[in-house]
Amino acid sequence: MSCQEKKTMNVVRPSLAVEIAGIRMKNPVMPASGTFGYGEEYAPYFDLGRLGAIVTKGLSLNPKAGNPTPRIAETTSGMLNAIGLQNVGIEAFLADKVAYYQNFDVPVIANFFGNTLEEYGEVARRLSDIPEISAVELNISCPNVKQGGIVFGTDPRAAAQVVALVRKSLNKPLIVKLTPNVTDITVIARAAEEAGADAISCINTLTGMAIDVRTRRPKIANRTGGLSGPAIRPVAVRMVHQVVQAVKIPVIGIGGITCARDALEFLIVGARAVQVGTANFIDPGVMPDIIDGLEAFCLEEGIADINDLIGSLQL
Amino acid sequence: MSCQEKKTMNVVRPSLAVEIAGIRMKNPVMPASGTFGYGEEYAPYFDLGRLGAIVTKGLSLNPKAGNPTPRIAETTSGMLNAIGLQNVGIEAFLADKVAYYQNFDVPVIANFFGNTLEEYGEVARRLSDIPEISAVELNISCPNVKQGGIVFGTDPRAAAQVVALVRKSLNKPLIVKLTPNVTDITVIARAAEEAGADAISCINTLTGMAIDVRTRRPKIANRTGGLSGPAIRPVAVRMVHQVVQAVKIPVIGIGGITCARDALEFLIVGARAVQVGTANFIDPGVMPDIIDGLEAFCLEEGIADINDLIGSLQL
Amino acid sequence: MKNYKTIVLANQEITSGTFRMRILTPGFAGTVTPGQFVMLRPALALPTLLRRPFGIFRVGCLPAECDGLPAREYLEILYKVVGEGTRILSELHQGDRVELLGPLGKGFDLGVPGREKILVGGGIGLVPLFMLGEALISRGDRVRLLMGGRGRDDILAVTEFERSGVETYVSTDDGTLGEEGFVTRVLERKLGKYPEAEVFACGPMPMLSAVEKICRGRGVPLQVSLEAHMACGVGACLGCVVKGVGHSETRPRYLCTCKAGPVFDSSDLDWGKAAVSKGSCAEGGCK
Amino acid sequence: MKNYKTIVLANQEITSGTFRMRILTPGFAGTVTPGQFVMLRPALALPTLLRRPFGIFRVGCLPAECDGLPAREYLEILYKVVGEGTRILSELHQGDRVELLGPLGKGFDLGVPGREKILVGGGIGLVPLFMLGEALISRGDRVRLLMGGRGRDDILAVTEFERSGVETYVSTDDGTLGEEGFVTRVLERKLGKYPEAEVFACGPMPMLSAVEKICRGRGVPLQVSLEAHMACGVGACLGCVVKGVGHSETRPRYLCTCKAGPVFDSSDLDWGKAAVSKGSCAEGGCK
Ligand SMILES: Cc1cc2nc3c(=O)[nH]c(=O)nc-3n(C[C@H](O)[C@H](O)[C@H](O)COP(=O)(O)OP(=O)(O)OC[C@H]3O[C@@H](n4cnc5c(N)ncnc54)[C@H](O)[C@@H]3O)c2cc1C
Ligand SMILES: Cc1cc2nc3c(=O)[nH]c(=O)nc-3n(C[C@H](O)[C@H](O)[C@H](O)COP(=O)(O)OP(=O)(O)OC[C@H]3O[C@@H](n4cnc5c(N)ncnc54)[C@H](O)[C@@H]3O)c2cc1C
Ligand SMILES: Cc1cc2nc3c(=O)[nH]c(=O)nc-3n(C[C@H](O)[C@H](O)[C@H](O)COP(=O)(O)O)c2cc1C
Ligand SMILES: Cc1cc2nc3c(=O)[nH]c(=O)nc-3n(C[C@H](O)[C@H](O)[C@H](O)COP(=O)(O)O)c2cc1C
Ligand code: FES
Ligand code: FES
Repeated sequence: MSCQEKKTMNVVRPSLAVEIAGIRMKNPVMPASGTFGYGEEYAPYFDLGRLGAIVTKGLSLNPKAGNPTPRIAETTSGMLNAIGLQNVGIEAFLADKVAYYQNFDVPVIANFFGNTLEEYGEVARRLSDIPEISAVELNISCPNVKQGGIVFGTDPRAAAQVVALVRKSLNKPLIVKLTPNVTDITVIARAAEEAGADAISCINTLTGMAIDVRTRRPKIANRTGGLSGPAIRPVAVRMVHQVVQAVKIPVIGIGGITCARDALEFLIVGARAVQVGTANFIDPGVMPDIIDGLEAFCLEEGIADINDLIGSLQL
Repeated sequence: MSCQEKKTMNVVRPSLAVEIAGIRMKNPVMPASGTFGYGEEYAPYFDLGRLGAIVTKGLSLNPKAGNPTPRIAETTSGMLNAIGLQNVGIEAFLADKVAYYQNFDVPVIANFFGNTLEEYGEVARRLSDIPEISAVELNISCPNVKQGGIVFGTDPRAAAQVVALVRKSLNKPLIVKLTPNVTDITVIARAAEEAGADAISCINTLTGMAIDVRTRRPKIANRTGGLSGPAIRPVAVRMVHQVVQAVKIPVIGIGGITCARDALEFLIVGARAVQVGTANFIDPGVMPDIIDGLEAFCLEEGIADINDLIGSLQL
Repeated sequence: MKNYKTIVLANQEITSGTFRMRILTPGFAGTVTPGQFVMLRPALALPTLLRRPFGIFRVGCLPAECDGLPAREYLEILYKVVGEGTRILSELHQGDRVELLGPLGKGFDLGVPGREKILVGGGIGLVPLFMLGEALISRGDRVRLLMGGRGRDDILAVTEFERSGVETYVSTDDGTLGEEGFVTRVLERKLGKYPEAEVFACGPMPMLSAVEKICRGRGVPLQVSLEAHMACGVGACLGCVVKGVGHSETRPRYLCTCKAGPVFDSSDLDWGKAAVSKGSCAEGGCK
Repeated sequence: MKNYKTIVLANQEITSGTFRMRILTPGFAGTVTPGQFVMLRPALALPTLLRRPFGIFRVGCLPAECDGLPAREYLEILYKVVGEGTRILSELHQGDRVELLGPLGKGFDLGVPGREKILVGGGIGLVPLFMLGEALISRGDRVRLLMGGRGRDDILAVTEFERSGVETYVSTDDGTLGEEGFVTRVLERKLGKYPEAEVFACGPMPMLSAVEKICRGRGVPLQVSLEAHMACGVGACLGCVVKGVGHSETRPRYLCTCKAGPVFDSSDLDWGKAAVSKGSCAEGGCK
């Protein structure tokens, strides 16, 4: 206790607050879309009010059933998923889920996707009117849906087109989430920036496959799935580093974060915030632990404001 | 012992032999280039004669110093390397190393690269005359060398150009090794096939990065490195699956193989053979273990010829 | 529903390949209902990534000791080594650290008091039935356990059920213990005798399907506990869904096994051909 | 050079954060020379991937026991917990399985018989010096160990050196054990007294650099044992290189620490500014 007291008396607590596209966050830690439900599922485990932001699971215009099962398979230090973007649809989300967020003093970021350009525009319009939503995250990168995401996210022109359309239909900050399954992610990032994105988040999952050798079948009914978890972190850090160099808008780092040290890698290469995905499944308390760990690191290193750490990479 | 005897008496040993581009191999298991030295380093640990083939570290026209250190860093279930293709050069290889291979009844595959088109052609010519070399593996995919590989490996036209040139300069089977750092690996695979490749091997390493959070420096002096090991296996299996569908020539599967079950994933999706890389560092005895494991699996499953397993994926 | 970072109290092999692990879990016993489950992993450096779901076999409390050790609440799981995750668990020793989330999911509904209760367990599937049996017995119901398995190694904890007042009937496919034959044959016989009974089943999918057919045919109420591949255990990942009744390609109706289940009223499920996730059996891990 | 799949015989914390592990290694003792090393990892499901390099502290043999247990050769390592890999090692118990490759690399050259020998150890860097001391003593050389560290916790195994006949001199930066100050000060004093001595050093890079400067200035022969990040330990990956003497950007001359070393004659190395891999110190793991 005396130790605790000493801390609060003699040492100024570092500021962890960051700002992305006008959204002020207490700290740079938020869940990655699709790994945190709508938030309620994890409320029993910690105070959601501690988060920098809440990111919803991916929404679409109409409810979506998702893929057949099995939908998940563990791989070495990673997992494959082909949930297929199952979600309740924008109507049910607005009717049943949005009100819940009023309980917390945390910005809410709505992740969404469409199967057609029109759908993207339509969902953007619907989300515009909702005061509980602080910003949207546009998923042009989900590798699971055949007609949708993949096309937009891997071609700079298609990406620019959908970003521009959403930008026009939306009166909130627009975060564009990129897929790593491309030759040069900076080309897509720049296309999104030019088309009006206010921030970039990356990465989504790497497309992967696993086989049950006895049955000779893919372990995932959809054959391929998105690889997430610690396995992909080095690829994610590299891509975030590249994108930070390539664009002027802020970047949110995602991919394999399981602890404060992992999050720090992304912040140091220049991410303004981070999202934690698969690690929530492994430990529901991981995000508050990461927030505490970031504070402890700043204290140890004598960093008064976490913004001084962001982009501090020494080359 | 009686158990052993019973096996050899009552059960016909399955045939593990495969053929790739005219090269007959006892079994489908060989080391991945750059992870097995020139072979000698691992000779104390098992009889190299057990291998399906030996693959040399990457050779270039002139000796190459490689990158500054640190060159390697462990990541979760993977490692980054930026060795920078350090090698003794083709002269020294022919003078000092080649004779050693006569001790083993195993086909030798020479992996090589060039910094310019001319260099690629020149090395191919030099390797043509060497009877100890059964085939060559053309690395158009190393992410470490700035001027060289990366350009050829990520652009279908450049890939076709270098493959065609090497094809012309070479009188041996030509295996082309692909990089996974592309949007659509089938495009490059088809370009290589059309330009005269006799087989495809994939994948090389995924480009990644890791940061030492205390010093704020990349853990690898070269900043980025190639990610290998079990972490990348799902990506590799997916890409091998895609390439097998896209080309008619045989495919060699590489990426994160550590045991027979891992190797089986690649064979089942259609790889004719596999290469084992990072796992050699973890356990020098891993390749004979994998060969034994493949035989045991065939026995258990009543498969008389491993070729019946290759491409047996059920969709 | 708590996120425990705790330790192993004991971890013993009880029959070949099946283990019983006791884990220190203060405050757990008061919150659990029969049929719920936990998500568990060793607190090591990610040898496997995801937690694994396990039924709660029983909960208990070690008394305080004179040397000052306070009373310690624990839970017990019974698990079979089927893959890497369970192999690693099996190598844990007393004092090793584990991470455990629970109790999770919806457990059994105890049904109508006074009516005959028949529990059907297939192999390791008997795990969630023990606490159910205890709960039913303690409120005065008559409880029978029909315990099936391929062979004698699959028959677990029968004496413990008997000690708690449950009548047990053992059958094995190979006749190495109890009656020879499928447990469903025993079920048919018992239902013939007690047509008013309520049935609670947990075990491999083919067994559950057969049980469902029998119960549906006789209009007997049935609750089943299902398995599915799970990442989160709390309804966040949507990896564990099963098809609900009325599910169709055009109007899909998926239920989360981890939240709407693992115990379902059989009439809430789509028992069509691919009714339940192939996932739950894909690895041959179906018990 | 053998690939052992073997077990831990003992694993004890000897000072805060530093452990001593005894590993069963039949046939090892006969093949090892002082200064060689092993590559070690627990035989778990890849909690960390690569083996870790460790110096061989000593080898020995447990006698046969009356209950029929045969004589058992073992080796011992001393290691400091600095990261995930060593933390996992520190949690192993007797009987746990490990995988070990060794002995690897080029050890110490024993130098000219009869000449004074000075061993300089910095913290955990003293590990490879113990077998060297034994070898030198047993052929009749006079051996002194100058043992340095930041504080008392860095001073290890000194009594064991003394028991083997080595004269030891301890110094710590903070004066918590032995003389206060850098071990290099002691070295200068001793070399003043014994200018004909040969020096053998192992420890953190700044210490080695200082020792090299002192020895070069006086023309004293020096062998150093280096650390570098290693993937394979056998010369296959080329991850562990250091710059050899004469190295330049245009005519690079890299030597594998695992094969040409870890012990080098100091005159074979390029002691320029970035002489030795930053890697060996990058993580603060430099001891
Ligand atoms: C609600 C519930 C309760 C369970 N209760 C018990 C119990 O009391 N005792 C017991 O022995 N087993 C129980 N199981 C099954 C147990 O979870 C699996 O045997 C275990 O996850 C296998 O892990 P593994 O790493 O050894 O196998 P692997 O096959 O290597 O696992 C690979 C992946 O598949 C998943 N998986 C494999 N088999 C199953 C399965 N049958 N069900 C769900 N996921 C699976 C794993 O969780 C993991 O994510 C239960 C499952 C569920 C869903
Ligand atoms: C020839 C040789 C002999 C050694 N002898 C000893 C010894 O007797 N006792 C002892 O305590 N330590 C010794 N070390 C250092 C020991 O190998 C590292 O402390 C250990 O690898 C750290 O692993 P980690 O996972 O705990 O640390 P982490 O920092 O998490 O390791 C990450 C990666 O960096 C590598 N690494 C980190 N620090 C070092 C280092 N100092 N040297 C080489 N690689 C490093 C690891 O091997 C791993 O690949 C020796 C190193 C070498 C090269
Ligand atoms: C089960 C699951 C569901 C996901 N659903 C979505 C989604 O709906 N929308 C989206 O943009 N990303 C989705 N993702 C991707 C994650 O948001 C994140 O980008 C990815 O998992 C990498 O981060 P991680 O390694 O921390 O998990 C999903 C990931 C998982 C594992
Ligand atoms: C240390 C190291 C050096 C490598 N050198 C080469 C090389 O010279 N040429 C090449 O084509 N691939 C090289 N590779 C890539 C491997 O051959 C292989 O494609 C890759 O490591 C993936 O396989 P793995 O996961 O089994 O290691 C190297 C990989 C490593 C780890
Ligand atoms: S396990 Fe994640 S939703 Fe059920
Ligand atoms: S550690 Fe691989 S070459 Fe030295």
